[in-house]
Amino acid sequence: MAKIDLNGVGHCYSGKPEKLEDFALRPMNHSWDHGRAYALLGPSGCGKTTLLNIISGLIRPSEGRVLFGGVDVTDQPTAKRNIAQVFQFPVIYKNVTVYNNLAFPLRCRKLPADEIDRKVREVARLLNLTEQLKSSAARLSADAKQLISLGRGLVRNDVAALLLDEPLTVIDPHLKWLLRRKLKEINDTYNQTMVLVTHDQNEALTFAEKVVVMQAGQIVQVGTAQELFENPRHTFVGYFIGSPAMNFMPCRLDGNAVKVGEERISLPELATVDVPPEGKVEIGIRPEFLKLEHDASPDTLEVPILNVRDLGNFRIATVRFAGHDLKIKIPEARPIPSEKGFLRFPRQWTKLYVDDVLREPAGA
Amino acid sequence: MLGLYRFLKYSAILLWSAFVAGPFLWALTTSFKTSEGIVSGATYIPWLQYKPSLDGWGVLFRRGGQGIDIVDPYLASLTVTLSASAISLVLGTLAAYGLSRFSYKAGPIKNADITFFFISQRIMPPIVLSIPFFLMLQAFGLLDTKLGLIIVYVALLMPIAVWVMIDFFHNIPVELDETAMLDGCRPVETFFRVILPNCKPGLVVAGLFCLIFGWNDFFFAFMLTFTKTQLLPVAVVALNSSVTPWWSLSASALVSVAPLVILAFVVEKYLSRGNLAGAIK
Amino acid sequence: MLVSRQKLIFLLPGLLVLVAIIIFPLLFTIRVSFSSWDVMYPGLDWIGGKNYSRLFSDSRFWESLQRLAGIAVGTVVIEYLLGFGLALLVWKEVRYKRFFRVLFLVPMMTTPVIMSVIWRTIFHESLGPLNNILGFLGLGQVPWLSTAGMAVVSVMMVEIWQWTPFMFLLLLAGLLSLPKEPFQAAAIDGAGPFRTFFMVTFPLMAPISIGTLIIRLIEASKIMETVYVLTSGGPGTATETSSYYIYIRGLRDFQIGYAASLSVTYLVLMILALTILAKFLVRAFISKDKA
Amino acid sequence: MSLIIDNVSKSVDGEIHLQDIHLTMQKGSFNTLLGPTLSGKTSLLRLLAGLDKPTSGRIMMGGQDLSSIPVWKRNVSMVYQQFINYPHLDIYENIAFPLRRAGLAKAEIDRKVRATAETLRIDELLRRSPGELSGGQQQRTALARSLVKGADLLLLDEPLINLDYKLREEFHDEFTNIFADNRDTIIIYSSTDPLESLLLGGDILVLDEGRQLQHGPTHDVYRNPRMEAVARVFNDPQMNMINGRVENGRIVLGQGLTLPRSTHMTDLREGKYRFGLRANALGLSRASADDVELEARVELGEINGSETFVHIHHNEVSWVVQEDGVHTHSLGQVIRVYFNPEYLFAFDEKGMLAAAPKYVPGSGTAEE
Repeated sequence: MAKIDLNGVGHCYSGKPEKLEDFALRPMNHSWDHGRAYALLGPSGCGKTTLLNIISGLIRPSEGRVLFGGVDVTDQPTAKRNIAQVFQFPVIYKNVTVYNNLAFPLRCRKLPADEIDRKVREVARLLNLTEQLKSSAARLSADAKQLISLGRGLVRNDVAALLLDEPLTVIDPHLKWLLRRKLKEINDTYNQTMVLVTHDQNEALTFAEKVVVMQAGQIVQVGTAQELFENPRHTFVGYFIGSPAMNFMPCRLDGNAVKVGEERISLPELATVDVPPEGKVEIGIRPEFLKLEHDASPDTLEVPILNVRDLGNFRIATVRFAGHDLKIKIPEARPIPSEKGFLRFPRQWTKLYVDDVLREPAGA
Repeated sequence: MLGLYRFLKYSAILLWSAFVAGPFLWALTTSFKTSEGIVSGATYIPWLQYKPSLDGWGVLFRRGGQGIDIVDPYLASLTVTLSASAISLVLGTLAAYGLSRFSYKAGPIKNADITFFFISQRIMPPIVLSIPFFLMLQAFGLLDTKLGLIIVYVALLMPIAVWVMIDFFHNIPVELDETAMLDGCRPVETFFRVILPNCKPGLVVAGLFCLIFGWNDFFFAFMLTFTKTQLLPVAVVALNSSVTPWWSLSASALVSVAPLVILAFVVEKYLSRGNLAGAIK
Repeated sequence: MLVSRQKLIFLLPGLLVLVAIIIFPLLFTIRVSFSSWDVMYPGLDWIGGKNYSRLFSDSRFWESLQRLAGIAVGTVVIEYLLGFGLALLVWKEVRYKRFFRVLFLVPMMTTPVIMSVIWRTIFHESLGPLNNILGFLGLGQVPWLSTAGMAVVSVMMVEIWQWTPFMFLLLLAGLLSLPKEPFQAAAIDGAGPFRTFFMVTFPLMAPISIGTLIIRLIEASKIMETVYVLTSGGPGTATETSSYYIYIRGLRDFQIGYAASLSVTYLVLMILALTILAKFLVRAFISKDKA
Repeated sequence: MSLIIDNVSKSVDGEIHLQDIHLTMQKGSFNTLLGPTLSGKTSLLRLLAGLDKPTSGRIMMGGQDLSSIPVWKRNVSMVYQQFINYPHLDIYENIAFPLRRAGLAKAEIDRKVRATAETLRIDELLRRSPGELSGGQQQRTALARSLVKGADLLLLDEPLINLDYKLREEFHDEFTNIFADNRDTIIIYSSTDPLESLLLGGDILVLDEGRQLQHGPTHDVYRNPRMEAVARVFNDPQMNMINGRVENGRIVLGQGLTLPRSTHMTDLREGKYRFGLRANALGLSRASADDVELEARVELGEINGSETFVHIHHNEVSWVVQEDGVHTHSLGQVIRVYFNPEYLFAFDEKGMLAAAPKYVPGSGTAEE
């Protein structure tokens, strides 16, 4: 029952980092609050597995300390850390029953038989496994096996965090949402810290209260699904979350406007942001928020429409603006102008990034 | 606790290493002895316990008289083992590929039965086949010839090649073959242009097993050859029953087993990987 | 289908060669077993089942079978335990791991008869190193090859030296192919080394264990070369295995017809026994799966 | 040259994989095979490639029965779900492989390999071996190899299913360019993803359990699913289906949600129907005065790309609501959802379409 703190934790597989790029995981501070559901999201090679292994103790970080409830566990092996983990492929003890699978961690801890029995039955009820308690674990379907792996973490009282490493990879697509729901329900009931590690955006956003987005060995943003979508603090988040990805264009600030190529977008507030002379400056806006109007008005810019893709539920129009292709997402019901339209950048949804990091105007 | 565990672990490893290496070390030291080092009981350390001599090694390459000619059997063994292994590997690999990729049917007999037929040959005790082999080779005038032995060894080794290679082919996705055919290769071209170049690890393991069982066979060589052709194991065992001194016996034994032992160290990386695991399941 | 002609190119050469080399001799052996072919009257006459009724009362044959069963099962079980133990030892991080892995394989690379020649000198009661070392340790002298009991032990020891590496090789390959996660899960669940072995390692290795045991049982049921060199079946008939007995009858006494009937009987019994053993092993290793 | 699939069936060991597939595809067409897993998509592609034989029926190409032509003599390419490349050859040789088999001149091969590699943006990787590449790059290589030889028939069996979705997006954006030159080719692309088929456009064949459900221009089939099964397969999230009836000139949904009959339903006879409603026709705010309001409990808010699929429970029936943008909903929360009866589909008791909402093709421009 504990908060997990990473103090200056970083890892370099070769042992001797000379520059920041040598780190598989760059030194960082991060806390995992007790009882919350987190997702650790990023593409393969972003360092999320390294971070997970550092928490579970399979890797000793080359820098920094790991604290569980204030106690330094950096040098403790996995078995001593009181974590539970569900792996990508279901792990069960295949020659014993479901009951004995669930009882196993408690037997290892030498709990009295009646208490084991009580806990096993309680968890089995929660996971809808009561009927199968007496059957051999090896014969169950992949999703039931995955529930057993989860159950072995839930029976224990001493678990500081439940780590889920891409646990739905082998689950049938149509069963996935049931399991996602189960995971959320468990998090509600058990008030246990859960960390889901995944490369799947939908998985992470659906499951977690807080999503930790990683890229190239760094945490680039921590936030709720809605925050990540509506206010990406890093261009990578804008690209990685949402489909299609956020539109980005290099730009300059010029008076009270943002200048892309020769086009001026009037955004007085954004134009007040302090920009270092060497910095890479971009504006970004999501296809959902960019507006394509039929008629000109003072704050619109005329653009040619390159193509429109009808995706049933919605359409994606591609327009050309100052030499860049921008995507605009338009609901099924709303009509689209033909050939040319007028682009509007709503202030609230237009973001400014300097060296990939979001910069907000002072008053915001 | 951890220290004790490590101590026990390394002790066990060293103990077994001693058991494994013991006979070789004994043979090695014995090969440098003369009767002086033997008749008064076991001795181990040259110079200290006995005066080393190269007599044991010298006679190996001397013909007639005191000499034990080991060169001819050596060459004969090499010829027979390499030929039989090569033929088995070629025929076995082809058959294994066919069985892993196509379905064959002859009446009630299907792929699984044919595969079983190939592999089950290992069950056959040599003695059961020895009499008809003897008569058969005699009928064809192949008794006491290398060719006769090669034919017999092919029957012995092909099942091994089929066993190792079938599993190897099962681990190559069929889609690779299909892609080659879609790209314009006939099945035979597919095999030679696409599959074979990707088979090296399997071929090394299968080849090594063929060499082991071929080089080390004694019984058939013993039954089916007499004077004209003599393979190494027969030659060495013949020394055993005669009055050959221990030192030349040891030297000839070491020379005989050396090639495969060296080979094992050369192809080490192919052996200890998980290559074989699938074959046994 | 059009592939049909092409696909035969792969299978037929090997299959035909094997059928030619194996099937005809086998059928011939069966035919000979119904003849009285011997050194005096070589030829294929027909004497019906006489050879078979004779072997029924041939107690030396049945004893050799029993002995073979004992030696084969005994050595294979010991080889399995040792092989598994050794594989476990060098599976994880060990210094000079690669060297030890090959060293442990070396005996199977060597020619059994040739190494038996060396072993004979090792077992030598007065001049060999084994008794010398035992004497040095104060354990007294052992009549290795001259008493019935110890001769069997000697044969088994040489077999174990020779073939434990084969077990080791296959079991190590098996261990190396196992996924990591079950072991991590067991560590997280708090299992110690013994629990981990019995709940994770052993069950995961069950299919591989069965495979290696069967392969080795097949090979061990043919034991004869070691016997030939080490003891020649002696003292008396103490180490005479079935193969060796058939060898004596057929190729030393030249009772070809009778030896053929012994061969056929031996082969049939062996296949039966191995089939039953295989079934038994499958049940012994994965019975709980089906519970 | 057209491809005619003439009453083709395929069964393996008594199990039916395909039943009576009957259709024609024209040269230069782009076709999608849409169906859930095990619906027979791969079986059909394998028959067309010549890798398997149909149990009955014929496959004709340019008037010629293909059954007597072995795979290696057909001019067919196939891209698999798995990334299949020749591991012992580098990327250049992988792409050149079919051309070398066809005996093209060296210079010609070089020109084609480089041009195709450039289209697929792997021209920098030509000397690498497939094992060194990422999954996306490996699949690009496989695509390049299948495109380079200018096959009559290009088959793609869920080629992006093993890539993660950002990579899929990348490919989707490039497909127009990659398949630009298909005048002489019939392309068949199998997919489980309705969105992907809509994006690819062209014609579609909807398969389910080995049966051909509907064949036609992709967007037509989407707007007018011939039967309930098509609507089920061709919507993600699945179309909400509610039992109901037309009674006394009104529509009754489920346990007694009564609605006026909207214009496209006026011809419906009284009786039992299954009513379908796309998830995007449901909203969390009132969009028009005609909207019907439901009170429901949230089962799960599932986020998919830039949308939120809200699974809700109303009166013993589960519905899915598609909400634009990413939003958080807590389990068990009670919300109000709205829909306009204009968007209801109706299917009769045999599962055939009885009425579809009128589709006013936005004032949108045509495809591309």
